[in-house]
Amino acid sequence: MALMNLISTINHTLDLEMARDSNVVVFGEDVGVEGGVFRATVGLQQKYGDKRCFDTPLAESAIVGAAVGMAINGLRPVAEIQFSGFVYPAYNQIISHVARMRNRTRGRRNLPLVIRMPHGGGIKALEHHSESLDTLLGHIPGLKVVTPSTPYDAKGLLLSAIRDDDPVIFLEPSKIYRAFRQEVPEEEYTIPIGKAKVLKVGTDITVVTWGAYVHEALKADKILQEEGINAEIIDLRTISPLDRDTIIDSVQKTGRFVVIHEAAKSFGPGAELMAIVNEGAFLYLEAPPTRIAGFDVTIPIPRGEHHYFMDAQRMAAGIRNVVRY
Amino acid sequence: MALMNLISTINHTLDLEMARDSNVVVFGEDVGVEGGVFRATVGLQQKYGDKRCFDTPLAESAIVGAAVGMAINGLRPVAEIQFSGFVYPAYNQIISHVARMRNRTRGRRNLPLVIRMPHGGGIKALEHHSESLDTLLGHIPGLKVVTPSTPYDAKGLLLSAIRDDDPVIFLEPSKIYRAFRQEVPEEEYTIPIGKAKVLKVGTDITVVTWGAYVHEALKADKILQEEGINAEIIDLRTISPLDRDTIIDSVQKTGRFVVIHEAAKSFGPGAELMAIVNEGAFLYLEAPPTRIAGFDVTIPIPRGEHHYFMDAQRMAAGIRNVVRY
Amino acid sequence: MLVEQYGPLKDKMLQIMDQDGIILRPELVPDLEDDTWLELYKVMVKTRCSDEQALLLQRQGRMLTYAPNTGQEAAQVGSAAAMAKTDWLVPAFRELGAWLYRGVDLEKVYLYWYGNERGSQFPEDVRVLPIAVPIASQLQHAVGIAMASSIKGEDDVTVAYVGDGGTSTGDFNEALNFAGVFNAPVVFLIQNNQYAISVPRQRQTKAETLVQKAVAAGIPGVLVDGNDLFAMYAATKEALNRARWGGGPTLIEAYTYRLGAHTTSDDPTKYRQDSEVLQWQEKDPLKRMKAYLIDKGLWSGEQDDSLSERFRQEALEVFRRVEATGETQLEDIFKYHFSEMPAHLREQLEQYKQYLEEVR
Amino acid sequence: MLVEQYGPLKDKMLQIMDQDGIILRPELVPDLEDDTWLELYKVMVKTRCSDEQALLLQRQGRMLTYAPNTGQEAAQVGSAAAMAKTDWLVPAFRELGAWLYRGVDLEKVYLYWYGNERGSQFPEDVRVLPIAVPIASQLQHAVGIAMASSIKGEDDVTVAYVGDGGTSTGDFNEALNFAGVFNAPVVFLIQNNQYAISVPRQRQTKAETLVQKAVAAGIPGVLVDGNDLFAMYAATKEALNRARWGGGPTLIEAYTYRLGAHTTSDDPTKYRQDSEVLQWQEKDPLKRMKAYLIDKGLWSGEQDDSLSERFRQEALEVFRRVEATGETQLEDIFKYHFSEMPAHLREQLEQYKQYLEEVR
Ligand SMILES: Cc1ncc(C[n+]2csc(CCOP(=O)(O)OP(=O)(O)O)c2C)c(N)n1
Ligand SMILES: Cc1ncc(C[n+]2csc(CCOP(=O)(O)OP(=O)(O)O)c2C)c(N)n1
Ligand SMILES: [Mg+2]
Ligand SMILES: [Mg+2]
Repeated sequence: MALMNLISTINHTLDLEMARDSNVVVFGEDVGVEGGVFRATVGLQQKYGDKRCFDTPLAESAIVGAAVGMAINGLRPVAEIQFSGFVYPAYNQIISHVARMRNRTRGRRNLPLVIRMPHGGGIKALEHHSESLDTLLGHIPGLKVVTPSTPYDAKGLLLSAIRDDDPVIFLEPSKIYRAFRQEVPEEEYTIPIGKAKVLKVGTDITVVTWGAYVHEALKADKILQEEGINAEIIDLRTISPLDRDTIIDSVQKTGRFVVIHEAAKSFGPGAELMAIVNEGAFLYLEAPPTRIAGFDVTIPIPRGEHHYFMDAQRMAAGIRNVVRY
Repeated sequence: MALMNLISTINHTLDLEMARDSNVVVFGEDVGVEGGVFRATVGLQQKYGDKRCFDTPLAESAIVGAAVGMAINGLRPVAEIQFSGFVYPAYNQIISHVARMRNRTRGRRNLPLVIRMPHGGGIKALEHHSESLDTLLGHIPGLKVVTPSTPYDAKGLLLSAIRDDDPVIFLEPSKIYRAFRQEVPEEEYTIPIGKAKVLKVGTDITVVTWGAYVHEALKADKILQEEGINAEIIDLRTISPLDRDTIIDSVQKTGRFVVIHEAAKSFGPGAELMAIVNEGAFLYLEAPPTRIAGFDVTIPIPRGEHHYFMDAQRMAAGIRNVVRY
Repeated sequence: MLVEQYGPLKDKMLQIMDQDGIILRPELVPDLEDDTWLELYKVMVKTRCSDEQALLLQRQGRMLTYAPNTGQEAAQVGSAAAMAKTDWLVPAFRELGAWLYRGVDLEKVYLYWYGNERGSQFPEDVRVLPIAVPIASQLQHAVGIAMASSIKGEDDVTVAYVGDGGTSTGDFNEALNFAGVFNAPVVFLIQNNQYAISVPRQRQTKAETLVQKAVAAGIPGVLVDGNDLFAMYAATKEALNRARWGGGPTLIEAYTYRLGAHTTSDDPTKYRQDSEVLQWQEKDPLKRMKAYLIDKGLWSGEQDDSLSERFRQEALEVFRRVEATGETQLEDIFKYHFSEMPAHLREQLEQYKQYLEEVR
Repeated sequence: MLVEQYGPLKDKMLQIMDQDGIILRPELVPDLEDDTWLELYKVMVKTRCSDEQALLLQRQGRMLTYAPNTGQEAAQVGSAAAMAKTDWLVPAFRELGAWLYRGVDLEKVYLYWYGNERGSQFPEDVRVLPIAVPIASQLQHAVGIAMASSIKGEDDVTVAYVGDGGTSTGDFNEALNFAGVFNAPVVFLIQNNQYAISVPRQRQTKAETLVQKAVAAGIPGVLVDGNDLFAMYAATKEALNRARWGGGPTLIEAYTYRLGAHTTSDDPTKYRQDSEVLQWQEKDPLKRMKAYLIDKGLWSGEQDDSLSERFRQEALEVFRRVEATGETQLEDIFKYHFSEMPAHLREQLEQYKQYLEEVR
């Protein structure tokens, strides 16, 4: 066990898996010599050589497209996109090929690849550095989309992602890269993709969130507990495929549902979760399923971002409204 | 008045507006000499010259990005993407610039541009020729996304789109390009963007759909009427911004809601509409809001597409289930 | 070396055999057995016949859309024939000749154009990727496959095809540049058939040649008469050898012509002159190779006719089998997205089956 | 013409003044008044001082991230100064000198890096676009602006900037190729500062120069000492003239160096040697221009010191004003998405305001 933050856990996990499986290769912009702008890949080039950990030219479509080719030819590429807001040039590769190669070839060509990227906002960054792609990736049939909220989960989920025979998009909440440390076992373990986690059992309302917002939601829960509201808090962990059972079981128990997310509201991930609740727990609902979501605006650059990103108080107010409905 | 199908109406409308406003320019792959692979731009190059209607190299990012530049420099570009499935290389331009330039410059740079594209499936086409991008475009703050279901609407909406000072994505249901003709007035008229249309007033259930599915839904309605079910049928017309009032008013009246769409179910446009219904008409609901949606699969190529796309019978069955809930 | 004489800026095109089948540069004729050339020619004929049959079937309403290869057989077969068995072939979508040579069954190809994904499921040991519809996107895969070969220390080379239209895309630049930086063992082969649907090569780029685009990536290139089987073989072989021996990527421009329509949905009379087509018919790659073989006494007009007849018959039989496959199975559209079908897909499939039961 | 001597494949770099400020090619010195050169130099000094001030403020925790321009002032000011008043300037994100010359207030620039979108709202008559963060995506806009000028029959030219890293993107190829096809009046200016964050130019492409990428699009190009104000002015002027007179696009590679970090979040010691930086400090564009002006008797060391002092003071004052603006107004993040605010945005804004009222 060692105390690690999220980013050092990612680094440790990549190291572990590169040592175990010589087919794992890691690359992207500034990933090699520099070790990544967030230092996710620090030391890997020194340890595994520049054939297995390397810098690429500035070309996201090529990064993802080359990963497709490498996966076809027997490797397990782990590509880094420097920020989720720079994945759009690779969107054609992701949607037209990453998500489809297996289906197109009727199972002949598996694509065991991982695309990692810092995700979400709240780090006072420039434009395009705070994007939430839950819907834009989650809506694509053929992808798995995962996002951890703790170092412990990051390790287990990333190992699952790299070992998965299908492509996995791995969204890393950059806001909490260095926000806190946690005991992370040195040895390997996996956490299943497609399973949400009940962080706190509760009776009054089901609150679903993921990524950096998990921690604000837990704070909101503290506020609400003092008021006598006992929420069940669920960390989604996997955006796609969604763990409907865990959510529906919870809502059938609590009768109330709130989803909280960073992404813009309209056509956002919250809508899907509300739909699932409608489909699986309608008759149990004592209040309308509700989303506490980002505004339908471009995420503001730093001096305006506090208007956009939510704190525990704002989450608590939203949850309270549904409980008092 | 003239009897016109959808594609010839598009052509007629572009002609009308190019004649009226010399700042309107029309371009894209095969748009000039050939007049478009669907013939949407036939005759325009002859009539207005190759400065105002022209072929481009095969480069979608440049097509959309150049439209951004043209709009900044005083033109009203109308760009064609040959099929919606080929817009992904331009996705970065759309999401990072088309949708954001105005906000980024705090109103200094308007982008009066239109991006037209054949949309949706059911035409027995190759892979990537049947895509539904409602969510992938609708979720982007700063875009307007419009889709007509008739020649009459196409004219009014396209004129609105070209004259709009903001960017509009114009999705043309390719399945009905030549499916039927309709009387279309010769003179100009506009139809407001952002307004849904109640096609048939009903009492038992609200059915929302758009594009080519509108016509199947109307057939489904016929089937249901014979069974004594009186549905209210709404053509959404604009994907974004959504006309919540029309939908909510209807559901408050009928107490039941179904959305029908081609796009994949998960994180699809139906989820957003269900969310809106939850938010605006929860207490009126007598059955769970329901989506009749595409499967979460890559849209099959021709020999499998009948499994994916819905006919009136399947829609009717889905609607019936909700009415009988 | 050919790249030195016919490189990006030499303004010279490699031609070994002229349009009448006369060998102009005997010293450059690749060193293969006569029989082998005859075999390659036969694949070209098979390609042509399969094309013609597909067009016929399409006109009868039995085949769906089809993208013909007529005129481009030498570019395809010549390049594919230069490859080693374990090399990788990454097509655009108009490479029937290359596919057939490399062991993709015509049945698969017809099945694809007939509208069934099973047409893209090749046998395990056939190192050929399926058609990539989004133009030029496949080039990135080729680079990745090639990088993987070199990372694994294997000496397989990847050959990737793209059209003249495809050279205008962003992916084209990214792929060539990436390959250059990583010295990837990959050969990029532009089939410059002079048109991207209706857009002629001259309106696709201001560059005088397409091969000069190699300069941007700092990689070698060579301009080749794409209708000359010998030249195509020779140029590809040299590029493959260079790549295999660690010399990195090469760009080849095969200067050829699409004698037919873009696809069966296209009417080329809208955008090009018959006279131009006639000129190019004179340069037909089959015609000249046939003349060469007959001249060498390796082949005869009668043999040619009966071979064509046989291929046409075979193609028809193949298509009949394809036609008999009927519609895609419902399960097929669900089953292959993930190694294991997730719950929501299982449920969607079950519910739909239930619905089908009910309406039956 | 310079493009003929210093074109993509000439392996020669245009230099008019050497690194000590000695004029090597008097015949090529652009024909401007001494005073004008002094003015340009002053903008370079202002750029440098504003940079230094920004870095200082950032270290004090008052400025947010900042991307320094030190070392690239001649490339920026020299090119911008060659433009006509109504020409369009399309930046990447590291073009402070060009902006200042073209009439963008330092206050706007600081406001941007301070984290407020109002920093991208320039006056109506300033034909400069805001920073484009997604690398190279701005090149497409430049092409569109230029195409619009020519469609409208106006003779404005557009100058677009991109970094060495940006030349590896898909957008770079598409933009150059598009511009070539449409003969768009646009000048593409690569600021080759040798690094894309940590990735050195040599690992960005196998091409020996970046200017040779012009060959792919069939357009002219010229390689210029980017630290030489005279050369930058001359090369840009020639390209602008060509474009204005219907000669189409040009690619310029300004060979320069980023003396500072990529941004204030970056630590360049991780990936480059001090010795390299020292070498380039010798080539500092300000140093040599100052030597030239002093040598000509147009300037003095004392004047220089006091000018720098003044600019640093002014920059500090500007920043104080920026700092006083505080946080972005809530309304601002909603108001500018559409010409008219749609209902759902109005509602979201109202609901949030209500919430704020309640918690207050
Ligand atoms: C990204 C993308 N844009 C548009 C299309 C539509 N399209 C299909 S083929 C084609 C022309 C391709 O021309 P070229 O690359 O020369 O290949 P050829 O058809 O001549 O073999 C176009 C525009 C596409 N498939 N992909
Ligand atoms: C599409 C995209 N990918 C990645 C980034 C992150 N990024 C910001 S600057 C930069 C390097 C740019 O290098 P260069 O083009 O040489 O410009 P310079 O910073 O040297 O001025 C990178 C990779 C980005 N902004 N956009
Ligand atoms: Mg072509
Ligand atoms: Mg740089």
